[in-house]
Amino acid sequence: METVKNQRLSEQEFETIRHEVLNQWPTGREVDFQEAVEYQKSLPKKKVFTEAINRALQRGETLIQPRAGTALVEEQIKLLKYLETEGEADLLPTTVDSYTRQNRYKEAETGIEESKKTGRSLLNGFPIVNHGIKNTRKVTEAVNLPIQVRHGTPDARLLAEIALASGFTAFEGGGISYNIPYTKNISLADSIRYWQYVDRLTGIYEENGIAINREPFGPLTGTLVPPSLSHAVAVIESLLAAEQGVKNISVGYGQSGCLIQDIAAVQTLAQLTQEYLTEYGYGDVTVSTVFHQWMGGFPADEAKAFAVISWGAVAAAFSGATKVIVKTPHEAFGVPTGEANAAGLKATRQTLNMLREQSFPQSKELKEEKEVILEETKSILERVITLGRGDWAAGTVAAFAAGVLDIPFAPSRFNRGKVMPVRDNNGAVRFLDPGNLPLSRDILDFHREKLAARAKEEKREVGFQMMIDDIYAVSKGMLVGRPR
Amino acid sequence: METVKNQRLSEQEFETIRHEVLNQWPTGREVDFQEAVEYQKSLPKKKVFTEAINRALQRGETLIQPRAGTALVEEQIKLLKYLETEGEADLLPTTVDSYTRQNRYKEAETGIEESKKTGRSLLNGFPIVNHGIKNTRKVTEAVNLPIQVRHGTPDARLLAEIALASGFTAFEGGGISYNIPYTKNISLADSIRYWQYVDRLTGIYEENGIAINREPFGPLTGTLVPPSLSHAVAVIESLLAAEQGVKNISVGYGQSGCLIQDIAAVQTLAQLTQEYLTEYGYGDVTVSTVFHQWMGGFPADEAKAFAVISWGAVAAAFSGATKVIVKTPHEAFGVPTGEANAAGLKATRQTLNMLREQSFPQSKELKEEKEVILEETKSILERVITLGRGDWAAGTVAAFAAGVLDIPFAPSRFNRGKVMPVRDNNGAVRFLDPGNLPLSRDILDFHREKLAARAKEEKREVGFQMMIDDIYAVSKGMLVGRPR
Amino acid sequence: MNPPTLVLGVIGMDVHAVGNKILEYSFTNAGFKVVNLGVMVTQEEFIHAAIETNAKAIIVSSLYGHGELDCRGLREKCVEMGIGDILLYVGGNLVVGKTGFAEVEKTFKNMGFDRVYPPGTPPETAIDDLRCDLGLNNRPDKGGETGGNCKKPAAFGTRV
Amino acid sequence: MNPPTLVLGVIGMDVHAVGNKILEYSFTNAGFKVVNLGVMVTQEEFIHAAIETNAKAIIVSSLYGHGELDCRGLREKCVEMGIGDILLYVGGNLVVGKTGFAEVEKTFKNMGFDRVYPPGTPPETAIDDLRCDLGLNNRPDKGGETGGNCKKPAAFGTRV
Ligand code: B12
Ligand code: B12
Repeated sequence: METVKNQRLSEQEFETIRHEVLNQWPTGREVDFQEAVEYQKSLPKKKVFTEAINRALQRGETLIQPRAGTALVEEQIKLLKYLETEGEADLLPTTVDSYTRQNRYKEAETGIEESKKTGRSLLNGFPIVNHGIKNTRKVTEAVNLPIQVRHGTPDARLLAEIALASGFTAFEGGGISYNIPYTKNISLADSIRYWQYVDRLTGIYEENGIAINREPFGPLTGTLVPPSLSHAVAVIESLLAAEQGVKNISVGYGQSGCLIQDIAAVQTLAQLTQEYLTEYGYGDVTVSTVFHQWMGGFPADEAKAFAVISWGAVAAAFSGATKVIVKTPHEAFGVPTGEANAAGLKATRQTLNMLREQSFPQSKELKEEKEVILEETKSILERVITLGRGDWAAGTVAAFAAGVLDIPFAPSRFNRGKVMPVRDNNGAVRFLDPGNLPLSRDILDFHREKLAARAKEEKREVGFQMMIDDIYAVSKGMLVGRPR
Repeated sequence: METVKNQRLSEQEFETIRHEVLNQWPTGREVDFQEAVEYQKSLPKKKVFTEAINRALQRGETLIQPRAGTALVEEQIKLLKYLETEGEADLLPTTVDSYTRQNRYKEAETGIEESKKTGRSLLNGFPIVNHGIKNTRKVTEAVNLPIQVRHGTPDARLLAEIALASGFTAFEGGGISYNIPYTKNISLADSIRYWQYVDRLTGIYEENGIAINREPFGPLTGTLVPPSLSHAVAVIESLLAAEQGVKNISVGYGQSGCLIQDIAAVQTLAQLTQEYLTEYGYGDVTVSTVFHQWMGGFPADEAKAFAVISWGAVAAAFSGATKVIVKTPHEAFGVPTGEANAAGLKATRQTLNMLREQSFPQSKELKEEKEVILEETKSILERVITLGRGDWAAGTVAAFAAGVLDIPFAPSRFNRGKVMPVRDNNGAVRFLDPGNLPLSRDILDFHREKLAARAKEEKREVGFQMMIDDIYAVSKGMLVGRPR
Repeated sequence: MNPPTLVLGVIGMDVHAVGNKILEYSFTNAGFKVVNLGVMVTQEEFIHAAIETNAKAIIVSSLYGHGELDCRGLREKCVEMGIGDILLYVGGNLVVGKTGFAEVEKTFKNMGFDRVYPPGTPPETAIDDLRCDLGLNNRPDKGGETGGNCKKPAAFGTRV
Repeated sequence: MNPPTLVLGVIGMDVHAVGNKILEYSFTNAGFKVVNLGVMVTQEEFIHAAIETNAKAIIVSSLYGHGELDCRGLREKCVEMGIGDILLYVGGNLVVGKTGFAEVEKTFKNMGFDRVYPPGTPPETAIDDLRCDLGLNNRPDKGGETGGNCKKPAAFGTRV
């Protein structure tokens, strides 16, 4: 098996790769690191992502952030400005198109041309690499809020170089979370290496006095991912990032829709990440949390979509996440218009504000749910580090190969795809098939009992059909996919 | 002081009044009670309100119901059918216009004419009395769901006669709840008498084998009404109704927006009503609950309105109300279009469905909130029955005169208007000024402490400005009206 | 100079009392003398109160949607009763339904209202306009130099 | 008669895998032989698989919005490769944004697709259409009398 070590890239290693990376596309040559550091230093505080996150952490507030990306510079500026003013966003994004995500800059170029020709965006995001630093700075300069790159790029090295030099102060992704759900044929060892580069780049910025927020992509496939699985990935990516010198990490989680499970998940996520970072010697990293409103299939009806969005905002508020990534009423159809995007933000804002002074009691059920998540995540992580003989990177590669880490519905060849999730009778996501996950017998019994209760209620076997019903459920107006 | 007794109307009394009532407007002469009973008997079960309510009670489900009324018969039919199909409503309404509510049938006639002329509704509801039985039956016959009259009429005697004969199987209102918030100069003794007639009419239907659902209007002025006040009114109106032979009562409550207070309110409302009915010899009455989504000023922005609606649906679900009355994204502007109305329903449905298998823990805070509501309501009710020397009707008249019952912001001359509400630091509605409410010292201390905590947080005095800020708060995107 | 008097009320069969209480509070705080007739006020009651108190303006609220029917003829009756040039302001949710405000404004201006406000207009807007229309400085109760620029009524949907 | 073979996949750089897994399951359950190429499938891969397995139809999914760019020329390549008359179906979230479906359908029909489906179309719709277009009875794997009426593709926004 191909392998990779969790070890900080040396300056020489980094520079060798950098040379290659900056030559992958002409705009790479625009990168002048010293100039970029000066540029970043010149940014006002209000545009620095970590400043906003740290303030929210201090005040116990939840910030709101949309996704948004369109093919052309002027359109992207218009869109972001609209989300800033009308949408009342706290944090801005630039979502990158899917060609760039697969390093297909030529196709992205075609997309830009065609978009110019037809007057509508043919790309599902903003192709940062193709636009290059000069043009992308026009975007970051046009707004008054911190702005992050959101994408899904297994090899985001060139993207990161250009984005950070363009004034983005936060960068999403990680070697696992931007591989397993986002591509088919790239090996984990490779994507982890690519992301070690991105993290090292971030580390170098940090060492030059520039704080950059890094965010592993929590929801993974967005579809019934049991919290312990995404937590395990988040913790590992945090450890890998910290090793390269990253200092500001936001770990994420995608809403399950079961409120107790969601609160438990966010609260344990922060706790686990902090614990492992400290244990492994990265205690100086600042950890915050990201809650993603429902990431699975949405209802087509916009009023129903608003209900899903608002319910996500409720869970974000009660869980105390540092920020929430907001969906839109257009979700089931396509990339939203600015208006639809702002509408999602406003519904979220209203909900968060109304819940600001309210809290969810630390009940028995909530405590139990937390314990389950903690125990599962720790079991998995323990096996990962064992498989890696003390190395998180090697352990991750081995763990995915062995199905010790296994993400439901992931397209990657490097994911075993044996684990199947399903909801229990209260809507919490459980394991229908735990595959090779290293879970204790107690935990497995717990899942089995929970599912047995549902089977009894529905008078049918626990099985594949139940999972399919659950996949469709929210889009059809329910949480649990009951038989018709 | 004018007075009234809580005593069942004798047949003779009833018939004397009936003669007069049916002559108040020409359509009154269409009423033929025996024919009406036969007509009601011929209705299929699926159109009988109490059937739907009882099924929901049994299954622990929450039903959804819109408000909807427009000037003309054909338009009303179109509207209701749309809410039935596109809106997926469980229960339908017919909201009556404000002229009819004040027995101004001539003005209502003008409204009908003008609406015909201009092609848009100039009335804010459907004028049942003017349309008469023949035309109104066209409406009730056009739909496949139980249908209720929703209004706000201090003297609804003629309206009730015509409505029940027209096939409505549920009738909202009561002698207090449709007086105090809904008019200025009609004495409570009068309106209670009017409603004794409506309740007796309902009782006579019941005695003829026709179950009719009666619903005191829970939210009163809809604006920061502390739960114990609306609960006291709901209990009294239930007792008055039961005395006249009413057998099916839905007691209501308007959302405060503070989740714990809302859950506590709905749960204590059912409990209190059942307790008092049983204690006073009406143990055979079926009690269900109604939750009203936020009844105060709405945000103008539709996305924000959706958030308010969805949050109301969350509270309805967690409180276990039997039905929820749904608001719309047009609320801040005007009577909603069918589309906006259906949108409110769909958002509510989606939320209820997603929460169907979830529950809110019976926490310490929830228990405390319930105890406060129970104690306050009981204190008030005890004083009411004392003032009435054992008679709830006389006691009510006396209690309002003495400010023992006192509804914030009510327009009625017969309401003292000394009580002022304000939110505490967690958003729960408390007493800024308890006026003459007979509350124990412990309870008053409790309120004072809660408000002191808010004052401290906001670094300002508890006072009138705080209340004004709270009145505007939800419409400005918050729950608690914090100083700017 | 005495503070100018305003007659305030909610017209017709309308019982929406909350906004009315706040308007009374705001206008009073701004230095006006407010005669608040409360809810369910007839045209006649508005006019009699205005005559009796020598009011400078009648501030009509209509929330419940029947504003169009209720407000017709108010200006004509004012003329009849000899206060034809009194200021008439109207605001609230003037018509049934969510509609474009431009048309609503036109309808009510044609009825003879001087200023017409869309839903959710804050009291401050009307206060500024009153100062302008009455030629007052910022505190009408503190003596009356002319001040302030006259602004056009706020655009539709403006919220605080 | 052997069940007819379908080639299934998600075109371009698209990685949306969930719907693809469900389509495989549904088409298989409906009695077809399914060759599922998964996600990130190129036009060439679709065509080679179809030739190799003698498939009756290619079922293309595109969820991520680049469908328009990714699907151009597929029919032409089929013609070149000698399977010019193979059935081509396409469905998913075909273009960027929420737009009227009529136009989208026209675009893809002009590219040579036989059937074009709006977002959220249930697999059953395509199954019915396949049976019709292939002249099969209800269980293609159980022998093949012609049956069923051919229906037009579902209207925009139809959901299960
Ligand atoms: C889950 C999800 C993801 C997951 C996917 C995980 C995975 N690897 O599978 C993650 C988070 C990784 C993801 C990533 C992205 N996504 Co995505 N995603 C979704 C989401 C929320 C649900 C998709 C889903 O699984 N649905 C459940 C399944 C059962 O339904 P389905 O996919 O629609 O498939 C059914 C039907 O479409 C139909 N069908 C499909 N093909 C065909 C073919 C025929 C012939 C027929 C008849 C029917 C048919 O049958 C299927 C089974 O029922 C949708 C929005 C939605 N639908 O709510 C967006 C959505 C598809 N994603 C979108 C985008 C843009 C992206 C990203 C580019 C990121 C971004 N900019 O935000 C990346 C793309 C990465 C890439 N290279 O492809 C957009 C596409 C926009 C557009 N077309 O305009 C959508 C619509 C969201 C949106 N409104 O912006 N996504
Ligand atoms: C609370 C409320 C009630 C309470 C009122 C209690 C009471 N007695 O006061 C109850 C529940 C009893 C009630 C009853 C009804 N209501 Co109501 N109600 C509301 C609601 C939700 C809030 C009103 C409120 O108090 N807002 C807070 C205060 C501070 O704001 P405000 O009232 O808007 O007043 C401010 C501004 O309008 C402005 N303003 C007012 N007048 C003027 C004048 C000038 C010159 C200026 C500058 C400004 C100005 O300043 C005020 C202070 O800031 C509104 C919808 C909304 N706004 O969200 C509906 C609403 C006003 N009600 C409505 C209706 C139709 C009714 C009913 C007929 C019932 C029904 N069909 O559903 C009955 C009417 C009874 C009657 N005869 O009048 C409609 C009116 C529809 C329309 N115009 O098209 C509304 C808009 C709801 C809707 N969208 O359907 N209601």
